Amino acid sequence: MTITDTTAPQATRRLNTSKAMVEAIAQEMRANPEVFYLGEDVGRYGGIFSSTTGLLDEFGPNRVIDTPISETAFLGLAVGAATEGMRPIAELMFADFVGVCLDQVYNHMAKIHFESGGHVRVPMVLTTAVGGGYSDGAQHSQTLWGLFAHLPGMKVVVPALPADAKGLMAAAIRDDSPVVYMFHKGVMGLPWMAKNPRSVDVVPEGEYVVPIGRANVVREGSDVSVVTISLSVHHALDVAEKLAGEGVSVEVLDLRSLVPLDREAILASVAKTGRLVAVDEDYHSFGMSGEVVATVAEHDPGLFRVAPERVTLPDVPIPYAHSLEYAVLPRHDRIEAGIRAVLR
Amino acid sequence: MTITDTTAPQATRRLNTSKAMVEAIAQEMRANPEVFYLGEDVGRYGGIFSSTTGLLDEFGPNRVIDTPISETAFLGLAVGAATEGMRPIAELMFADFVGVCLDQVYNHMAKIHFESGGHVRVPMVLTTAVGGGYSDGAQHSQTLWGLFAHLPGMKVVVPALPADAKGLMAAAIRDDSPVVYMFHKGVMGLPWMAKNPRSVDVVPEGEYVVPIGRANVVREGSDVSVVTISLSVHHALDVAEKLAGEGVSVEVLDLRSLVPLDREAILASVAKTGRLVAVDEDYHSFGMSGEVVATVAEHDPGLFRVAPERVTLPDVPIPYAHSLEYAVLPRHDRIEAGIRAVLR
Amino acid sequence: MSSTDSGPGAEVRRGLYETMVLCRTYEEAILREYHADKGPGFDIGKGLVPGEMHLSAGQEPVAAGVCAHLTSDDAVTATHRPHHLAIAHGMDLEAMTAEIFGRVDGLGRGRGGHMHLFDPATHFSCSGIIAEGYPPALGMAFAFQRRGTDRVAVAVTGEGAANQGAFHESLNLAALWRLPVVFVVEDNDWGISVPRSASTAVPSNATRAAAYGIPGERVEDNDVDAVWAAAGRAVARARAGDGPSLLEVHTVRLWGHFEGDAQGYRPELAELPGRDPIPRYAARLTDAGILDAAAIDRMKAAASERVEAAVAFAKASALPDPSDALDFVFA
Amino acid sequence: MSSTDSGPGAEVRRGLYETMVLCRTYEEAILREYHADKGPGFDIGKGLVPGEMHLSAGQEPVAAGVCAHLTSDDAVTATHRPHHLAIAHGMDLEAMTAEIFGRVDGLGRGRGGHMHLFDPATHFSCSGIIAEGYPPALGMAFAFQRRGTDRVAVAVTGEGAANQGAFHESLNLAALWRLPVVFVVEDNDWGISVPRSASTAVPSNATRAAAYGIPGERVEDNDVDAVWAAAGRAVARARAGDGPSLLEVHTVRLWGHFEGDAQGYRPELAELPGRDPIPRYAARLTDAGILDAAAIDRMKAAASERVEAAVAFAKASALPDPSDALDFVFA
Ligand SMILES: Cc1ncc(C[n+]2csc(CCOP(=O)(O)OP(=O)(O)O)c2C)c(N)n1
Ligand SMILES: Cc1ncc(C[n+]2csc(CCOP(=O)(O)OP(=O)(O)O)c2C)c(N)n1
Ligand SMILES: [Mg+2]
Ligand SMILES: [Mg+2]
Repeated sequence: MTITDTTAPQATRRLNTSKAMVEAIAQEMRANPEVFYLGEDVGRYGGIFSSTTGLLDEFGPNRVIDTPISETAFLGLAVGAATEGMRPIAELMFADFVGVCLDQVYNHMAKIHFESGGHVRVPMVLTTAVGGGYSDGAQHSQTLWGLFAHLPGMKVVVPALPADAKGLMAAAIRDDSPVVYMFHKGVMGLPWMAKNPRSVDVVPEGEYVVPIGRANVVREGSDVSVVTISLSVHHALDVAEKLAGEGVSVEVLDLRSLVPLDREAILASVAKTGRLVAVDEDYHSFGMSGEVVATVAEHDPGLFRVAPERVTLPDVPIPYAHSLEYAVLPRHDRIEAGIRAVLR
Repeated sequence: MTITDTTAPQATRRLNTSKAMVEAIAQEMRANPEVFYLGEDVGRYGGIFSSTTGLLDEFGPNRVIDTPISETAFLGLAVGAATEGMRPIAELMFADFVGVCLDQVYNHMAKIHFESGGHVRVPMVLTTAVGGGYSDGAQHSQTLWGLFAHLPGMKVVVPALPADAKGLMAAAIRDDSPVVYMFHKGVMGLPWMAKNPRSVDVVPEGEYVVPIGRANVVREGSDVSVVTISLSVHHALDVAEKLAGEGVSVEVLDLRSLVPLDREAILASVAKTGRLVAVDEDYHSFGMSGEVVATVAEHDPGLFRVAPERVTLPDVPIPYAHSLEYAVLPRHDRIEAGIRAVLR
Repeated sequence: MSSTDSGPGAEVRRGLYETMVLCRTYEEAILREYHADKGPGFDIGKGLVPGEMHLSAGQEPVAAGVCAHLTSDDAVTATHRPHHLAIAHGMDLEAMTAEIFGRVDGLGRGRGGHMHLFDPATHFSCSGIIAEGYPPALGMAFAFQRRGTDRVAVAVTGEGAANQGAFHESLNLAALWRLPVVFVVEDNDWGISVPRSASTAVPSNATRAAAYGIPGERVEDNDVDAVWAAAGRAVARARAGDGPSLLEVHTVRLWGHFEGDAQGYRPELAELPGRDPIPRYAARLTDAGILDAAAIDRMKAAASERVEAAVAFAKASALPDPSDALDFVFA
Repeated sequence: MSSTDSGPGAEVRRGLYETMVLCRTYEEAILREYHADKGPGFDIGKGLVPGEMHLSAGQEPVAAGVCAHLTSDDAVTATHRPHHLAIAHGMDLEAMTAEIFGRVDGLGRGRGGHMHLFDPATHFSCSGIIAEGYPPALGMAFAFQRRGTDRVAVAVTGEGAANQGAFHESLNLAALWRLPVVFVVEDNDWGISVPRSASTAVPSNATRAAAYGIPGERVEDNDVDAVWAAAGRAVARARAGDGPSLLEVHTVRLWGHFEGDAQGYRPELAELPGRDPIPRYAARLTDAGILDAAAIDRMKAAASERVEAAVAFAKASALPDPSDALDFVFA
């Protein structure tokens, strides 16, 4: 975990991920009057997934703004305001809804800087909730980060742990390029979802910035590399702890951002272990898991001591029924099986 | 090339790709009154890229229907009509525009069959033009097939050659699942674009169906496998012919569809040659080229005698200026370089 | 239509009341089952009915008044809050409930859940994406029109959805092609925590019909008789081939946006019981001599019996087999 | 505003004419350069100016009449057909032309092309995606509003675009937040080959303003004086903090949708020369004694000189270096 701030963080205060994220937003809003937050139910409600709790009280309705259900209009508004030098944070309530507004995202937010030959900047953050695991069905459980990451011109950050949620948010707001900040509902530490111990952790107070584009070895190991992101980092750590008891040393690499993708970190880990399990809660094909595997193969297929495994959401819409959803999500059981498969 | 029709095709008649595509549509429309075509400028104009030339004259405005510029409404209309048993073909003029209507595509067209537990079918075809190479800029030159193929529930077919354009269209219209049919402007044989000799070829008359999901070895070879799709198939064949003169035997595999992806064909080819060049006019990362490489690596990284190459559109919006666009497109020069790189 | 202009007769009104009671009884049962096993605390992913749950209590007048004019050959597309419409349109309660419980005998064999009820028998569908249920209704109407039938499609959304692009595109296309669609907006004053005044630039969405040259009407006060009359006009117009209409109903969301919603943003919580349309309608029909206390009790009891049978059916249905999780991607 | 209600004075009218002439002269030059080297036959990817080319001949009254009320501090967002608006808004002709020629001295260093002209100096931008230039205009207006200025944003689309969802969402949001935006619809009767009657359910998009509670006006007959007056009212309203307006102008597309368009779908081709607004306005101003033949010639000559200088500048500018192709993805 990279700390770039000057004031030494206090190592004791623990926050859940949503509070860590909100703390970064509040600090940046205090520091820069051009930062504002808009989206559906981000005001009095505080964000359906607690992404803005308390911000309305501190900053008022001129800077924490509830919008109509008009994603194209308000994301486009953020794009335009950013080109005029403001620093908007626009929330798309669920990443699943990007289909109603993708054009503003990838043909405008992500392309204007390039099309202008670098003369226009679009310093905005697009925040959005991702992920399943609580039976919200096929239209409310997708991660879709592979879709965003495939389209050039926007950075894509996906924090897994509370401190990163803070530090990456600060970095995203300060970035002069558009940044998509994808928070998994399951890592937020919400009181009304399954409790996840890793969603509460020490979070530095004060200014805290994690540079975008650097993966993090959240657990060192020598037998197998689990390369993953978001909630799957939590699961992978759980599995790694369990397998440690059997004498298996699992390294867990949290990519933290998909764009830029820290290919060196992937290569370094696989060069060490020779065994790769790419774990991805996004759809299997044409996405992150393939990119991770290909990154190693095109560098040197000889790094693979055995064929790599991909533990992913298969290419199927996400089913509602708990028994079916848990069958397709990359959870502990399947991650463990993936690791065992490469340990042959 | 797989022929499933009963009447033996006449091997002499040559058509360009657009006429081959239109012929299949016309034949299916004659055979089935539930088939209709709708989209922008598909009537009197005949499709901006000649995807519907002549259809209005034969079938009239009740079956070949110009729509307002309301992609969400008319694609959704197609979805609803399909659920009622009609067989719509809806045209999205450029795949680049999918951002204004993606929701109907991936959250409705592609998911309804699954969400209904198989009780509702959505037998529709979404046709769309893709690709660059004629300086149409960042919003009119994308292929985006990686985006479509990443999202489950729709088949994605991408013909390269005239006969396949016909046979895959017939298969798409007859399929009881939604099929996205992506035609590259550069393979259509349009009179107002750079002439491409491979866009005119023998096309079987009469009923002709190419099953969806089977790749095609369009050129056999033993030294290198070029795995690709769409216009890049033409380029790869050109390069293969050139290198044959140097004694290099290049196999060219035309995937023809990304969903389903014919992984066996990829493995068979690379098992033979040990050398893979994945050529993709879509963006580099999180897309087709990574999936192709990963398919081999996860099966057996030992199949790679050398590290595979990916010749792709780098992760950059597509520039307007000819010199820049040709620098980023995977054209002959870069394909040849990719092949030479794996021949070390 | 003179028959609708003069308002519903006694028989129709009794039917409207009965439908509303069935809808409410259903939602009460789902409410009970939903919360039965979410604890300790509230974990949305737990229990026999996990996930988001959007209930329709208060909005029954819309469903009853509109669907009274439809047969199962007509189509209805609904939203994330679909139960009242599904029931009023005649969906099989057992298959519907089994779907909400995620069971193999559900409409979607447990794949869909409560926001994804697809019923070929009643041409009912819904979607969890705001306003995106409108466009498919155009296609159903298109198929009905092309086949020369007088069947209609009813497309329903909330007032919050009327600011989404799909709303505009759908109304324009339907008007242009004179499609037999009735667009219904359920104005319950709220889009989650955002009041209509913070989402919609005009007080009534009926105004927006003029932007498409079609009739627009707003029914105030959640009045089922008025909904019935206005919907009758709109449905008749569509059946006659005269094209679409827009009908907005000022209704009320008695409960939270979804279950678990504490509604801290909502000032008028205390007055909600007084705005419940069902006791109000019961009193009106009693005054008019159309119903009496005994009939009311009988209707409630009959509704309970049907609903509890459906719940029992759902609970008895098997859980989907995880090994089938990849089925039904392609036809 | 009484000043605009009484119509433009002589000085203003001379300026409007001059602007229209400059726009037309520009398009004539681009037309010439575009077709100069597309042969043999017509290959869209060939020549000094490759790619699609949407020219604005006939639509100059919109650009001149609207932009006359703006300074370079105000923003304009345009479409795939942006040249007349860019010129009337005061874009540097050399940087603009160099971009259209794909050169390093272009506004976008050759990355954008004619549909992607971004000019921080005049707060001008455009987009090739139908109606999607509207939403960013909201954000520019938002920034102007929040900073306490009286600057405005003008958002332009064609009549075909008015059936796209983004149109609806943008008008509602701007009305709701009283953003200083003027929405302009250039109704040239056609969206490529589709006539307005086959795309739009109402004869005038001005009607649609009522759906957002904002003023809507339609100017008939491509009349630049009337455009100037109506735009003046709308801009003044926006500057005064009274929110957005919608202005539709019935204009004419004298040439094809894009170059290479044979327009076989278009019945009124023969009558187009008579609908050219520039000679008509010249005659009107001559009748009014505001212009004479000599002044008209001088203006045309001056325009030609500026335009040819810009073309020469563009041609002299270097081609982008292929080795820089990956620059400018991130700031
Ligand atoms: C495109 C899209 N944006 C946002 C949401 C999240 N969302 C679900 S329901 C809702 C409020 C809908 O309000 P309204 O249309 O009035 O319907 P109601 O819930 O009041 O019945 C929102 C914002 C969504 N499902 N889809
Ligand atoms: C979302 C989207 N759909 C379709 C197109 C293709 N297209 C480009 S211009 C055009 C017609 C536009 O008509 P109108 O808005 O009237 O503008 P005009 O060309 O007449 O100036 C169409 C359909 C597009 N660029 N974007
Ligand atoms: Mg509502
Ligand atoms: Mg037009």
